[in-house]
Amino acid sequence: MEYTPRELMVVCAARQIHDGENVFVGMRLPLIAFALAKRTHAPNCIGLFETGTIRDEPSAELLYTMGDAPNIAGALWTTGTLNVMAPMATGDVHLGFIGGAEVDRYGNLNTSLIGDWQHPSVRLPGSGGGADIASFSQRLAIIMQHDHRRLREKVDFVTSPGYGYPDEHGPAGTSWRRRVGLPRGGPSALITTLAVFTFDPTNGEAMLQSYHPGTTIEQVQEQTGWELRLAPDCKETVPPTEHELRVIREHDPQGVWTR
Amino acid sequence: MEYTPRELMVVCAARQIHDGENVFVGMRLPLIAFALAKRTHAPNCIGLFETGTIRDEPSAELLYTMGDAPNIAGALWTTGTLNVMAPMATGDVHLGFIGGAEVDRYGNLNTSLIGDWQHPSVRLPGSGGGADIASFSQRLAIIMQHDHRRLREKVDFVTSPGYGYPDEHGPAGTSWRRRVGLPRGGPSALITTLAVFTFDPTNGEAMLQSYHPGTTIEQVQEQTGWELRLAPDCKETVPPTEHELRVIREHDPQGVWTR
Amino acid sequence: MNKRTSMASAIAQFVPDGSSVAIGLALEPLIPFAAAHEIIRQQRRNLTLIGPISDILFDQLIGAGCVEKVAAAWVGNVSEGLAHCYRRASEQSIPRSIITEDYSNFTIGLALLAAGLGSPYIPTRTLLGSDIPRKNTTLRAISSPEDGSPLLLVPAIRPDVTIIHVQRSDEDGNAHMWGNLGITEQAMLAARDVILVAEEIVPREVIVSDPNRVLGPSFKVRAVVHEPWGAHPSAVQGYYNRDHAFYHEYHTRTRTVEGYAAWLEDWVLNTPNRAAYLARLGEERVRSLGVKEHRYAAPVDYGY
Amino acid sequence: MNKRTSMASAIAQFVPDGSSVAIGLALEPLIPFAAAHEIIRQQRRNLTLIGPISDILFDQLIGAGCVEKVAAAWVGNVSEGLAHCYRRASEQSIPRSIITEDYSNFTIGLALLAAGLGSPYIPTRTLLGSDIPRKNTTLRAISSPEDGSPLLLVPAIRPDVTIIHVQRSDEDGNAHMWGNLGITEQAMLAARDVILVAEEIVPREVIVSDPNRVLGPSFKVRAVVHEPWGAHPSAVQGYYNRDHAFYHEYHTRTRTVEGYAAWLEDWVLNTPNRAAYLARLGEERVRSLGVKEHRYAAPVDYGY
Repeated sequence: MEYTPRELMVVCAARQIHDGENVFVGMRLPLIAFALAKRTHAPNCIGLFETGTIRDEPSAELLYTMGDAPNIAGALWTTGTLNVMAPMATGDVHLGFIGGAEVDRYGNLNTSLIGDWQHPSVRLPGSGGGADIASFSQRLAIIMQHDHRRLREKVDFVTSPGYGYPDEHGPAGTSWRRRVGLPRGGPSALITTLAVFTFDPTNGEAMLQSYHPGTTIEQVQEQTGWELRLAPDCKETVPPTEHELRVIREHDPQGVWTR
Repeated sequence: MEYTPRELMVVCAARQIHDGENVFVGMRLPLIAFALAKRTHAPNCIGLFETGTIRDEPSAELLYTMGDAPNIAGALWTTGTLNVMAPMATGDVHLGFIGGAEVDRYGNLNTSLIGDWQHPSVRLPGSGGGADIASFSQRLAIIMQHDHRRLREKVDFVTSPGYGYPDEHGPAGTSWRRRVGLPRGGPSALITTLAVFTFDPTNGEAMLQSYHPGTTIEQVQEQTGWELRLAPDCKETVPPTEHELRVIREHDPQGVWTR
Repeated sequence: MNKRTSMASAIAQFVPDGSSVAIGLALEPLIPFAAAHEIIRQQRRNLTLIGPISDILFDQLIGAGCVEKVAAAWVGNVSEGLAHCYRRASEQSIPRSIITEDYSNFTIGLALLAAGLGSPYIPTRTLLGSDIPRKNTTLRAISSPEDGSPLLLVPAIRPDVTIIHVQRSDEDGNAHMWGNLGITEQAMLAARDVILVAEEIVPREVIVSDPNRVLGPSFKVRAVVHEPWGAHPSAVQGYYNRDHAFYHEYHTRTRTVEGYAAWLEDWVLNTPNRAAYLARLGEERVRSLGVKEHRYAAPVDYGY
Repeated sequence: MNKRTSMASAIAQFVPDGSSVAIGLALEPLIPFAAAHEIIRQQRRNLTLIGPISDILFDQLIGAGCVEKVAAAWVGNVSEGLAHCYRRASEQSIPRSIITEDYSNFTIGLALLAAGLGSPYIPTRTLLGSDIPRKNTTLRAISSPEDGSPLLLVPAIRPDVTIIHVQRSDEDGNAHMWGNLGITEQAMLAARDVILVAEEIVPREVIVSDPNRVLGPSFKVRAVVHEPWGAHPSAVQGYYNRDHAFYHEYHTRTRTVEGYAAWLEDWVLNTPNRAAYLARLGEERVRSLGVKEHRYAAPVDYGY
C-alpha cells in the first residue's frame, strides 16, 4: 500500500507512545500521531496540550491548531497552560513531541534563529512550549524534515536542550543534563523524512536506528551534517500497516498534514 | 435606642469602610460590618473573602462562616484563596479586618499562642489569613474584646505585624514596616468593646480616638496594658443610628454575633 | 480506568502510617469528614496534616492520636472558637505531643503551588516582621538577589496524598467541584496521590460536557469513593448546608478528654460507616440541612 | 459601574504610546484581533507586546510599526509557519528594528503569575541548558539558596494593560470565558488595567449565576467593549470556528512588504470598524464559520 513520507513519520511517532502514558502533544504531525496511537496500540494514553487542554480521546475532526474547537469539546480538562505544564514539571509526563528547524547530533534543537543572535539571517518563531517539553518530559521525540542544513553538527542556537555538548566537566548526555540542572529526560527519538534515530544517553549521541523504505544508509549520511553512528540493530524502518494508514486517512482525509 | 457593645463595634467597623473600596472581610463581626456599610454609606464597596470568594452584595442570610452557601450563591467570583489574596498582595485591597486574642500598643496582633513558644500555656488557632491581611492591605482594622489581658504593652507572639517595635535602626511605625520589607499598610484602627484607637504612623503608637458611650477614659485606661495616649480630638464614640441598628438586626435577627 | 472503591479500602491503600495528608483544603465547605473518620477507625499513626484552616477536622484526628505534625494556618472551630484537642495536644501533650509548623493561608497556598509547579520555593513579602517565620524555620528570610530587599522563601510542600470532597466525579476521577475552592487546586497538583470523595458518581459524559469545571488531572487520582453526605457537618453547595449546631455540639462536648472520648465513640468508633452516621443523624436533621431553593448556572455552549 | 465603551475609546484611553500590552493570551483561540486593528488605526507606537504564542496578531502590529519590543514564547502563524513581518523587522529592521525578549510558554506564564502574586520572581528548572536565558538576560541563573543546585529565576512582568476577548460579560466587567485559557488568568491578575472585549453583553444575573466560571476580579477591568466576531479569524468556543483560510491568505499575501501593505489597507486601514470588517468578510463566510452543533454544559446547582 502506497504511503507518503509524512504518513510514515506519523506512524513512527505513534510507535513512540506506550499504552497508558501521558503524552505532551505538539503541533501538526504529533496531533495525528496521538490519534493514531489511541486507535491502535495505546488506547489508554492521555494527551496534554500546551493551550491548557487534556483529553483521552482524539478530537472528532482534524486539527489545524491544538486550540481548535473540536479539541476543546469533550476534553477531560480545559484550563490554563501552567496547570497543564505543572504535571510535566513534576515528572508526570512520559513523552513529549516537538519539531524544529535545526537539530544537532546531541539532540539539541533550534527553533529560535539562524545566524547571529542579534542580527539573525532567519528569525524563527521561537520556543513556544518546546523548550519546556524538552526540559521536563521523561522522554522527548523530535520530528523534522531531513536535510543536511537541518541536521547539523552544531545548531546556531539551543532553544530546546537535548543532551548538550561535551565540556571540561564531562560528556554530553544524561550527565550533561544533570550538570546544568535539568530534572530528567532527554531525546529518545529523532524522526525524520528519511530515518529514525535513537540516542545513547551515556554520551548523548544520535544513532541511526532505522532508514525508511526506499532510502539507504548512504543517502541518509548525505543529508546528515555529522558522521552517522549506527545503532547495533540498525535496519530498515518497518512500514505502516494498512490499518495504520486507514486510521491516518480517516483522521486527515484531505491530507492537510500528511500528504 | 438601646444597643449592645457588639452592635456598636459593628457600626464602628462599618464606618472604616469608604465607598468604592475593596475590603478584605474577616470572620464574624466584619461579615456584618460589610453588610452594614453596603446598605448605608458604602453601596459600591466590594468584599473579598479568603475562602476564595468576591462579592458586591451582602449574603442573603446571616453567615456563621464565610464559606456558608449564601456567601457563594450570587458571588462575583468563586475561586481559590490565592486568586483572591493576589490582588491584596499587589495593593488592590484598601482595607482589611482581623480580630485576635492579644494586641499591643503598636498594633501587633497575636492569634498564635500565649506563653512559651514551644510549650504554650494557651495554644490559639493561628493566623489563618490574618497575617497576610496585616502584611498586604493598605489599611488594617483590628476588632477585639477590651480587657487589660488582651491589650498589652507587648504581645507574646507577633502573628500579624502591626507597626513593629522601636529598635536600633529606628522607631516603630511605617518606617519599621519598611525596614522589615512589608510593601505597605499598617493598622489604622483598633475597635474594642470600650473604645476606638487610631494609630500614629510616625511612631506606630495607638491613640485613643473615642471611648464608647457609658465608659470613661479612666475605665479604658484601667483595661488597657499601656499608658493611654489621647488623639487630639479624642471624644465619645458617636452612637449607632436607628437606621444602622435596624440594618444590623435585619441581618442578624437572632443576635448570633451581635448580642 | 475505574477507580471506584470503598472509603475503607481507599484509606487502607493510600494513607499508611506516617503519611503527609493534605485535607480540608476548601476552608469551611467540602471538608472530607467521612475520610477522616475512617482514618481514625483504622487507627493511623504519625500522620502529618497539611491544610489552610481546619474546621474541627484536624482537631478530631489530633484527639484520636493519629497526628505527629500539623502544617497549617489555623486550627480551630470556625463558628465556635478554639479547638480543645489541639489545645490539649499542644499544651499538655494529650494524647500525645505534636509538632506545629505555622503558616498563613497565603503561604500554605504558595507552598503547595510551588510543589505543583516543580519549583523549590516561591518568594513573597507576606509575614515579614511576623514571628511565624521565626517559629516555622522552614520559611527562610533572605535578601532579594535582585535589589537586596527582604524576601521570605516559602519552600514547596509535596503531600503524599491529598483528599478532596467534590460534588460529582466519574469513575475515573474526572470531577466537578464548585463554590469557593480555597487551596484545593494547588493541593491536587502538588500531591503524589489523590483520593476523591464524591457526593455523586456521574457518567463521564456529564463531566466532559463542561471541561472548564473540572478540578484537575484525573491521572493523579488513585481512588474515587462515592460517599453521599461525606462532608457533613460542612457544606456542599447544591447538596446540603453547614450544620452549625453540630459544630456547637462538638465544641461543648469535647471540652474534656472524657467528653471527646464519648463524642468519638458516638460519631466515629461505634459508627462503622457513613450510612450508620446518617442514621444517627436522623432523617429530620438531614432533611433540614438539604437544599431549599435550587439556583442553576446559566447555560454554556461548547459547540462548534 | 457601567464600563461599556467603544473599541476606539477603550484603545485611546488605555493603550497610550509606549504601553506594555498583554494580548492573545489563550494561544490560538479568543485572540483580540479587533482591538489590535484599532491599535493600528490609531497608529500607536513603541508598544511592548507580551504573550505566549501569537498567531499572526503580533505580526500585524509589528508590520504596522506599532511595536518596539516583544516579550513572547513564539511569534508566527500556527497553521502556516513563519511570520513575515516579524522576520522583516528582526532581520532587516523593516519597518523598524524591534527588541525580542525570548521566553517559553511556561516561563512567560510564570512571569505573569509572579506579578499577580506580588512576588518579584518565581524559580524554575525549565530552560536550564537552553540558550534562551543567554539571549534574554532578564532570566537569571542562580544556585539554589537551599542546596546549591542550578535554578532559573523568572522575574515578574506587570503589563500596563491586558486585553482579553471573552464569550460574555456584564457591563461592569464580570465575565465568563471557557475553552482553553492559556495564560489569560495570570495576565489579568498581573495587569494594572484590563480591557475586556465580549461577544455578548449579558445581564449581571447571568454571570453571578455561575461565579466559578468568572475569569477574574472585575475591579481590575477599566473598559468593556461589545464586539461580536471581534476575535475572527481565531475561534470562540460556542460562537464561531477558526477561519483557517484567512490565516493562509494572510501568510500568502504578506510575503512582501507591498503585499502586507495591501492586506492592511483591505482589512484594517480601509475598514473603520468591526461592522465594516464583517461586511467585507461576507455573510456566506460568516455563516460557514458559525456553530453547527450546540453542546451545552451539564447543569450545576448553586442552591442551598
